[in-house]
Amino acid sequence: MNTWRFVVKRAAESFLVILAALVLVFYLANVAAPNPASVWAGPDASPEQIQVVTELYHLDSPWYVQLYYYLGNFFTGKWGISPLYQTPVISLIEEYLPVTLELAVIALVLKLLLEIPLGVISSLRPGGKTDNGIRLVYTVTRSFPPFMVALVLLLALSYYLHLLPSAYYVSPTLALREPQFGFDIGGHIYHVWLIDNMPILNALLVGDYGAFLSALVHVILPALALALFGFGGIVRLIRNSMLDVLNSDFVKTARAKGLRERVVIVRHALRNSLLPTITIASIIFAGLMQGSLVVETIFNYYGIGYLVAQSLLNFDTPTLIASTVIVTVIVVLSNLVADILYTVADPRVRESL
Amino acid sequence: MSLYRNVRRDKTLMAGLVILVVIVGLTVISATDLRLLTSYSPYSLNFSASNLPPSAKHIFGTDQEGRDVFTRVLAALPVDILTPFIIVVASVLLGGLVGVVAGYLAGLVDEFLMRITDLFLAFPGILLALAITEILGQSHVSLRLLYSEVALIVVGWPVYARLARGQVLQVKNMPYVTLAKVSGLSRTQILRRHVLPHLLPLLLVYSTLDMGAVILNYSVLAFFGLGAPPPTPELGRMVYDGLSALPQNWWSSLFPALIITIIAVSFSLMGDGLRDALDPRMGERYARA
Amino acid sequence: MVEVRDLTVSYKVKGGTLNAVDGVSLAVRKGETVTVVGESGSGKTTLGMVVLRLINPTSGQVFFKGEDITRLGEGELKRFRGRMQLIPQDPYSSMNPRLRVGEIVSEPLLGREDREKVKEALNSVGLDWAVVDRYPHELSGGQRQRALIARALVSDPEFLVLDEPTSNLDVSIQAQILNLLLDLQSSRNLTYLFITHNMAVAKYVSDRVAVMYRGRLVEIGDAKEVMSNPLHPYTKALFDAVPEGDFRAKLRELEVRDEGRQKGCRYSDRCKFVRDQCRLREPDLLKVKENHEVACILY
Amino acid sequence: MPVLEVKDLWVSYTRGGIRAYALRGINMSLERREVMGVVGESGSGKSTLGHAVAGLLPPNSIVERGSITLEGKDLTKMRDLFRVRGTGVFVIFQDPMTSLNPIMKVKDQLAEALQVREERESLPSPFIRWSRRRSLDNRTEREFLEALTRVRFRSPQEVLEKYPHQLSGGERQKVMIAMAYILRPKVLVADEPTTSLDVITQAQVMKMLLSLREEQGTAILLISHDVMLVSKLSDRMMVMYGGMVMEEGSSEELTKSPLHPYTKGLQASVPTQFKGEGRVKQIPGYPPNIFSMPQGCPFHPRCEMAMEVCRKVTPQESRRGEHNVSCHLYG
Repeated sequence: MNTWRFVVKRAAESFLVILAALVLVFYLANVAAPNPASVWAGPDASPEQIQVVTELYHLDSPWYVQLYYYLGNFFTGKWGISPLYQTPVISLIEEYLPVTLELAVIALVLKLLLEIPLGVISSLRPGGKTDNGIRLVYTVTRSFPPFMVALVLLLALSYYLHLLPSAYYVSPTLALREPQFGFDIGGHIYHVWLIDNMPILNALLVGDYGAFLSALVHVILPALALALFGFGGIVRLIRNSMLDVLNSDFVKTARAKGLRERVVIVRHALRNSLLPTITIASIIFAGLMQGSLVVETIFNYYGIGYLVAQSLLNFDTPTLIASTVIVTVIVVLSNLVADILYTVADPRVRESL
Repeated sequence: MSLYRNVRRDKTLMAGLVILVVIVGLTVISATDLRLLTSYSPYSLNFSASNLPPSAKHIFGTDQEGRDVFTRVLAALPVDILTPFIIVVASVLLGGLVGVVAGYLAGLVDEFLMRITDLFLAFPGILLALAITEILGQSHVSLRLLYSEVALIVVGWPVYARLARGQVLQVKNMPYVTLAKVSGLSRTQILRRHVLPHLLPLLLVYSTLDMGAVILNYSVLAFFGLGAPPPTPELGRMVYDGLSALPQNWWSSLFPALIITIIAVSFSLMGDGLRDALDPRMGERYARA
Repeated sequence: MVEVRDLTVSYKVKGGTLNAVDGVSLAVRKGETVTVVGESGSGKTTLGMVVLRLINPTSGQVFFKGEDITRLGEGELKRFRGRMQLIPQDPYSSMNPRLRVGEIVSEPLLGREDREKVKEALNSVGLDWAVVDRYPHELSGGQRQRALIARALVSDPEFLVLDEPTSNLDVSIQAQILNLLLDLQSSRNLTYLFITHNMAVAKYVSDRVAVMYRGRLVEIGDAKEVMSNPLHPYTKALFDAVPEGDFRAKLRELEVRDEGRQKGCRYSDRCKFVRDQCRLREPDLLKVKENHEVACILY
Repeated sequence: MPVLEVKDLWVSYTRGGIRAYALRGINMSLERREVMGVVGESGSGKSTLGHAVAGLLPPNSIVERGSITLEGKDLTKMRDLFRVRGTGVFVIFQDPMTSLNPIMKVKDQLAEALQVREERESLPSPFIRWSRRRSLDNRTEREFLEALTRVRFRSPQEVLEKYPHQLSGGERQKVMIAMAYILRPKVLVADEPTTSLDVITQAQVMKMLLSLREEQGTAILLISHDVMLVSKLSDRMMVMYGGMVMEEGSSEELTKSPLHPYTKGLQASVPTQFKGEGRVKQIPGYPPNIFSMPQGCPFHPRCEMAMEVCRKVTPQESRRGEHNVSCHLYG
């Protein structure tokens, strides 16, 4: 009951934030920009093109009229036309975004699998050799620039050792499959729509293991580079909250009850320590989306980061703006999900709603 | 005082400090007269000496245009250190002010300021900064450095606002502030005596840590060519330029990347060390075990 | 000296308002100690904070030496600040860890450097002048509480609110601090509003005792009278819970009842002597003797 | 044969490279169904003793010497200490607000206790253990309800489904006692169980501790700084100071005719008189910190009766009638 009211309230808030973000971006592109027409038409546009764009985006109207059209266009999927690719921006996003989402999710899983256990290990003997070692490592890795990890991995694993491919590649057989796939469960056919450009997921759903393997091999390096970008933030968070929790009375109670140390650590200490991690999960996810900018550029991995990089280098502003907005929307939504998860996980918060 | 002792005892802090002193020294010399450090020019092209691997003559090798990478790294230091510094200082001032005002006045002012802060926090920072710089800087290439600074301040201040507000709220509810109120201290007196002394060290620690992060963010901007306009050398841009010569010429992108890493790590080490030195509670955290 | 009339402080809580203090009237005469006893949540601390005007009352009035200070703004309150002081419960969080003891003690002087004043105050609480250069963490709990008393004295107050000043201290230190407070009261003619949940302490320091239960004043009177002849069932229960006499036998008799919310007398759901009339309306304070008032329909 | 016997126990802490003794040669024994009160001020080592007995000493502490024997097993020599916790010794901590896991229902926290006991009582097959963990069958639920009823919850069924933050401090402490009912420990360490509670709640919690002892024969180690409370509730009590036992004996004896100057001072510093009817006696000075313990008798700097020998020699325990006392006046 209460939880639902909270969800609705938070969803409404998220919507407002997205709206405000849109207005802010609009202000940037249509008001603050020194030359709004060239923002939308590209720097090399001819006077005729400028004329067309001015009419299309109502750039000669007062700002509030422009804003009205801007918002209306955004919610109807008219995100402008890319001067670089000469296609509607929305179709570019549709093509590139899923690739990055898949990459980011894999990187997130990798990151959590690497960092959470390290944080736990580090907290068990604070000040010990293992702990000091882990802390030293993450103090250093935490400040690695995104291209550093990518470069080293690329040079070492791909160019030098030839273990893994250096660039993006999708098995051509996958593209030939039907985009729609059905499961037969108990006589009823459940349809699964494949999302274009999620090669790994699609290969799995279709059951093309060759393509799956190929896609997996190609995703390892970028995903690893992305997972290692900012490596240590979670280790630190887990370590510190574990230290707090391990010193708390309820962990003492759990021990006093006669539970095995493993049960105390996992069921009582770790579960409680994971709560703060949920709250920053969306920040981590936002970091991964941003890290994909550089990582995808270095690995020529055709995701939204790559798209943004191309639009930056070629002054394709409509694509840049749309990408910024859409990533913002994703981050805001992931924040919403994290908040909801947190209220589900922590009864105290659920109660105080 | 005990702070000084803590600083000396703390190895991370010392390590960070030593690296930083070396780098700042090099930066200052580089800014005054680059020829004191190197015999090459960071700008003039020399295609007969292109793509030379690291050697005694060119310790970081040469790039595709035959420029000495080491020289270009040195020449890039002033911009790559000073710009983040300006950004951090401006973010601290702006964010700190907003946070203190919000936390101290509370009520509607707080609500309003925090909504704005939340809005900026909702953005993926780098992406917004890239968009701002690109859109504003498109027609004024010469002002691009300024725009990139503005952009990074825009995405940088909200964290400080949250931090400052949180600290103000926390101190505001301490019993010693209640006592101060009973004794008739005015709001400004309480702010000066009790709130700021807790806030300033926190901001110092956080901004030191943040220096590392901003250096990275700025390097990403530079990576995409949105930092200082050419021919000013920049570490981030050098990494990008080097990519096209991979895998043969690995040195012209790896070494600049390495230098950025070292600078960022040294700030991070120092921030961590400062925090431990200033916050005795953290010390206990290790002792308890 | 200090008087509150029909004071109510309410907070918004989930699903309504909660009256932390509910229609309390109480006067503290010059030079006496009035002790407010009650469990946590009884509103005794809130009452102290309202008297010091740290919390604004929802309704009712606060008087200091005959002047109505209920609606005074922070600027006008300046005149009264320093004349009323607070001795806090927790000597640890009540001292800013970044300030030296000297700076803390001299704070009520508002920047006027007055070494003599500080010296005299420290002297009167039995602390050495040398502590002024120390930081709070270098002091023991008892020393800190002494320093906080010195801090309160430095502005020559007439009235002190003491909010459980010994509840965080060791027993041997508690005795020291209580004796110190009694000595200071007689030597400086101080007026105390003493807040505590410890009955032994209440007995030792009070001239008069006020018993609060869930925001309501249920019994008030001379300390000796109330303590040797408690009338309200709640007051009786409080005394029965004190480890005295054959405590084990008393515990065997003890009935355990959860509290709920009922109409009428707010103690009715826990009361041993509850009658039907109790559920009808909240009883008012009734004078049973010259020096003893109780809010219970039994009387 | 006592359930618990502590002999010449020395425990030290290391902090910042400095080692300090929290316990210096403690002797103690506890019979079945006996309440032993441990009184002392901060830094006296009373909590360390409680933790040591429960096998819960923090990692920066070491048992330097001595033994803690629970039902014939020496805890100081055991590696799997968790096997004696819970069913052997259980602890109720000072702050009920933090002693239950905030994100687990009362039911699940009680279930863990039951699981521990059942595993120890018999060794059921792993499958049964697994299935028990999965489901709360009627029998176990009945056991929880019974335990909660024993600690006088009016509606135990509701309490089972609650999270700790939905309970008051007193109620949480009652849940802890219910847990003790389920675990059936031989020894219950109650470490200042009522310090943060109100008087009336304190009386209720104490009543339940005493019933637990009556019903299950649990021996209770009641640790508190409140001399009055301990002397009224315990069968025997020991007074600790500076990591040592100053005096030990039957509570009645100790209250009526204390021998040690510290015991006397402690009892005298509890006010009993009305205002204006004389002053409460105070012990001068402050309790020592374990890192700066004075030479000789730890109490001598605050002792009115201190002699030359007290400054130099640590007093030995000696028997005086029904008391054991460590003081040169009786040595």
